Amino acid sequence: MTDSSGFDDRSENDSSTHRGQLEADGGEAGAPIDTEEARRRPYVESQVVMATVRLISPFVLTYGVFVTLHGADSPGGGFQGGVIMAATVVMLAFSFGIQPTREWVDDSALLGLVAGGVALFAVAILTPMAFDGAALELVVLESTTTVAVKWWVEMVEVAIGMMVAGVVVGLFFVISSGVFGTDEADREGDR
Amino acid sequence: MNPESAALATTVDPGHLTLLIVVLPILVSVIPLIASLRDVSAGWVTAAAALAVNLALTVALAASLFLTGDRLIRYEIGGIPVPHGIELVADGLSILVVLLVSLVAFTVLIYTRTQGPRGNAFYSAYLLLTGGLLGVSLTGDLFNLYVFLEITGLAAYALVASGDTGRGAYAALKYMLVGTVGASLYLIGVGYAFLATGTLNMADLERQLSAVGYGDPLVITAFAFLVMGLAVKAALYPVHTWQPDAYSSAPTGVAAYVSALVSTVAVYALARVVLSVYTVDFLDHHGDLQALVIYFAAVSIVAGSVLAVYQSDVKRMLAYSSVSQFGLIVAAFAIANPNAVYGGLLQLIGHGVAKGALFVGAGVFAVAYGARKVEDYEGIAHRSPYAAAAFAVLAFTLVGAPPTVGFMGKWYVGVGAVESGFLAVAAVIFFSTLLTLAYVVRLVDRMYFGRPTRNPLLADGGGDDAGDGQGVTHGILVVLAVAAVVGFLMGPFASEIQALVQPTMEALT
Amino acid sequence: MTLALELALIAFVVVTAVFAALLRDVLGSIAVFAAYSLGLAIIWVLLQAPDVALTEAAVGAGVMTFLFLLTIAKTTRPDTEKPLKQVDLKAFVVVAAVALLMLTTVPAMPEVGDPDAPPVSAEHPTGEQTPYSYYIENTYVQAGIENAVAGVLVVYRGFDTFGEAVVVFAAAVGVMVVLKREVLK
Amino acid sequence: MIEEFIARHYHVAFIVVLAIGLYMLIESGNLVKKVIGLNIFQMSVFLFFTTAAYVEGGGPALVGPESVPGEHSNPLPHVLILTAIVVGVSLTSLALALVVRVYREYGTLDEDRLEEVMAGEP
Repeated sequence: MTDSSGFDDRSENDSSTHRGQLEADGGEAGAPIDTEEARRRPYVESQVVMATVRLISPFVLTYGVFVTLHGADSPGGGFQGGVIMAATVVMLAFSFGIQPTREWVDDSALLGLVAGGVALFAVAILTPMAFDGAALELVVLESTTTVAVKWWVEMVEVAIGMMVAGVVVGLFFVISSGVFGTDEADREGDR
Repeated sequence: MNPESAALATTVDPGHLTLLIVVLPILVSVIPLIASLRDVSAGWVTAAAALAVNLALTVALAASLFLTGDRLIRYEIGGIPVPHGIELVADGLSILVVLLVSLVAFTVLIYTRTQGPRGNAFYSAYLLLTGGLLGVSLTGDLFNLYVFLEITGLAAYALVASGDTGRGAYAALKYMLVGTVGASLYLIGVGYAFLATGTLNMADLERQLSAVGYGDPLVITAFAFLVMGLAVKAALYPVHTWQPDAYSSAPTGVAAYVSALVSTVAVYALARVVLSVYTVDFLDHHGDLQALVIYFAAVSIVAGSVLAVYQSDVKRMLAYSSVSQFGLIVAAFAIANPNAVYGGLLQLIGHGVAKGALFVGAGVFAVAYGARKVEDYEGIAHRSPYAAAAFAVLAFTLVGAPPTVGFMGKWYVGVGAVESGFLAVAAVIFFSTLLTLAYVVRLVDRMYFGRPTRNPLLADGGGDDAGDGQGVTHGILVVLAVAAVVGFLMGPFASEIQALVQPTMEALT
Repeated sequence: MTLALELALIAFVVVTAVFAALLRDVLGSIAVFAAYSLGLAIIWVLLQAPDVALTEAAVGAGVMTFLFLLTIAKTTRPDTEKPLKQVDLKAFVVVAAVALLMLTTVPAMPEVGDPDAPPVSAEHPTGEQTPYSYYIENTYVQAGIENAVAGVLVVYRGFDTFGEAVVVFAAAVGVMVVLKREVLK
Repeated sequence: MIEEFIARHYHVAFIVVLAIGLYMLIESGNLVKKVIGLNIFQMSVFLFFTTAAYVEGGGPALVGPESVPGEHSNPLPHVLILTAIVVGVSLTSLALALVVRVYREYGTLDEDRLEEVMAGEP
C-alpha cells in the first residue's frame, strides 16, 4: 500500500472519494463516516489492486459482451451481461477512486447507452406494426428483412444490455455523490 | 358488429391504439433526459406534447370501442396466441379508467408548469408513472400487471420525494416499504394461481381456475393474497398508514396526481382480479369469503371517515377521506351485481377527478395564503371566489350531494347492496356520508362565512377583490373548473354512461 | 443424497436470513445477506434454473452488495456493543402467525418436481395445451433459439421484458429525482 | 404429516424465509436493515416460483427440435423471476437513494429518532 500523490489534490477536494473507501472508514461507530478526521485521511491505493484491475477489466468486459450476445443459446442474456459490463467500471472506481473514474466516464456516453437501448427496443416494438404485424411480432421482421428471428432476439438482448450497463454505472455514480446541493456544498467547503 | 363500425375498425386498428397508449409515454420519457445533457429544460414541453397525443389516442380508442357491439378489444402482443403470449384488453371497465388517467395526467401537468416541482428528471418520472398506470389498466395478464404495478410504484415513490422536504423523502421510503410488501403479496397470489393452473392470462385463468375447482385450497389462497396485496396498494384500513403521510408531504402537483390515480388504478386491478379472473361464480361459491371482503371494506369506509373528521390539516383530511372512498368502491366490486359494480366504477372515476382537483385546490390555497389547516380557510371565498367555488363543488362531490357524480355512485352502490341483501353496507354508506358531510361543511362554512381575521395573508389587502389571490393563475382555475364541471355533469349523465358500458357490465356480472 | 444436499442448502439459507435479522452490525448484516443470495443462487442451479442462478449471483451478491456498502459509506453504521439482538417477541408472534397460516396451505401444493403438477403438465384439465408445453415444443422450431428462457423472454413475453427494461430506467430516473440530479453521474 | 412437508421442502423454506424477511421489516429500527429485510422477503417469493418450474429428472430449459414437455424445467417462471429480480434491484437502489437523502436531512437512520425529530418539526 502506498500513497499515490497523483490523486491527492483531487481527493482533498472531494469527500465522496473517501466515502468510496468503505473498509478503511469502518471505525467511527455511531458517527457519520465523513467526519473531519476521515476527510483529512490521505487517499489510500493499492498498486497490486490497480494492476490486477487494469489487467482483468478487458476480460470482464469481454465476458459481459459474450454473455449478452450468447443469451439465445446458453444461459445468460442482456441483463446479466449488462451487469457484468457495469461491474468493470465499478471495479475501476473502487481501485482508482470514484472521482477520477467519474471524470473519465462521459455522461453523454452513459445516457447514450440508455437512450440507444430504448431506441433499439422501440424498433423491435414499433417496426412490425408498420408491416401489418402486431407490436413486437419478430416473425414479421424476419419475413420482411430475411434476418432470422434469432438475430432480432439478439438485438433486444443487446438493447437490454446497453440500458442495464448504463443505468447500473449511473446509479453507482449518482448514489456515491449523494444529494445534490448539500453534498456539493460539502465539497465547496473543503476547498 | 355492424358493417359501419367494422369499416372503421379496419381503417384504424384499435388494437394498435391500446399498445401505443401504454408505450408512447414510456418511450418519450427518455427525451427529457437527453435534453438535460444539453442543459435544455425540455421536460414540460415534451411531457405536455406526449400526454396531449396520448389523450387524443385514448379518445380515439374509446370511440372505436363504443362502436363495437360487445365493447371489447383484445390485442395479442407479438402475434403470440393467448394464453402463451401477453394480451392487452380494453373493455367498458378499463376504458373509463384509461380516460381518467389520460385526462388527469394531462391536466395536472398544466398545474406543474407554474407550481413545479420542475426539472427534466421529474417530467421523465411523471411520464413513466403515466405509462405504468395505463399499462396496469390495459393489460390482460396477471404477471404483466405486476410489472406495471411496480413501474407505477417506482415512479410514485420517487415523485413523492421530489419536493424539498426531508419529510417527503421519509414518507416516500415508508410508502415504498409498504407498497413493495403489497406488490410482493400480490406476486405470491400470482404464484399460487400459477401453481394451481400453470397459466397467467386473465381470460385463460378464468376458465382454468373453475376447471381446477373453486374449492381448491391453492385457488382460495391465491385469491386471498391477490386481494390483500392490492388492498395494501389501495390503502384500505388498517394498511392505510403510509398514505396520509405520503399525500400530505408530497409536492402539491404530485399529491394531486398520486391521490387521483395511483390507488384508483390499484382498486381497478382489484376489480379485474375479482370480477374477470375469479368471477361472480367464485364469490357465489364462497359467500363467506365475499362477505369477509365486503365487511373488511366496510370497516375502511367508517374508519376513514372518522379519522378524516379528526384532522385539522386539510391535506391529511383529504387523504383519510380516500381511505373511506376506496373502502366503498372495493365493497361495491365485491358485492358484484350490475348496479353495485356500475356504482363502484362511477365512484372510482368521480373520486379520482374530485380528489385530484381538491389537492390542487389545497395546494393553491397553501401557496397563496399559507392556508394549511381548516381554521386557516376562514374567509378564503372572499379572496378567491372562483377557486373557492370550484373547491366547494368538488368537496360536495366527495360527500355525494345530488346531482354530482358522487351522489350517483353512492346511489347505485347502495341499491346494489340492498339488492344483494347487504343492508349493513347500505347503512354504513349512509352513516359515512353524514360524517363526510360533517367535515366538508365545517370546511366550506369557514371558507364562505368565516372572518378572514386569523390569517394575515387573507386579512390585509393587496390584489383586487374581484380577482383571485396571487398564485391562483388562470391555468389552475381552468384545472379546477374542468374538474368541477366533470364532477357535476357526470352525475346527470350517469344513465347514458351506463348504457355505454352495459355490455361489459353484463359480461362481468 | 440430493435431498440431504438440498436440505443443507435450505438450512444455510435460513440461517443466513436469521443472522441478517439478528446481527446488530449493519455491515455484518450486508455480508450475510450476500451469502444468503449466493445460497439461493446454488439452489437455483439445483432447480435447473441456470439463468436465474446467474442473475441472482450477479445481482444479489454483486450489485446489491455494492449498493448497500455504498449506502452505509454515505450514511452511518450504528453503534454495536453486543453482536446479536434480542428477538422482539411481539414481531415474532405476528410473523409466526403469518407463517403458520401459510404452512397450512403446503399440503395442498404439488410435491417438489411432481411431473403432474399444473405448471409442468402438457395439458390443462380442460384438455388445452399449457404454455409450458407450447414453449418447449415451439421455441426452437419457431424462433431457432436453444435457450427457451431467452425465447420466452423476448419472443413470447417480450412485453414483460419491455416492462423490465422500463423498471430499470425508472429506477435511474427515480434516483435522479430523489437525489435532485439532472444528469446520470 | 412430516413426509408431506419433506416432499415440499422448498415450499416450506419459502414460507420460513418470507417470515424472517417480514420480521426484519417490522422489527428493525435501522432503515438500511429494513431494506435488507425487504430483499430477503422478496427473494423468498423467487424460491416459490422456481420450485414450481422444476420437474423431477428434467434438465434446464435448453431445447432442440425434438424437445418434449417433462424433459425440461418450465422456462416461464424463470422468465418471471428474472424480471422480478430486476424489479427487486431497481426498488432497492431507489430505497437506498431515499435512505441517503433521509440521512442527509436528519442525520440519523434510526426509525424512532426520525419520528421524534419529525414530531418536533412545524
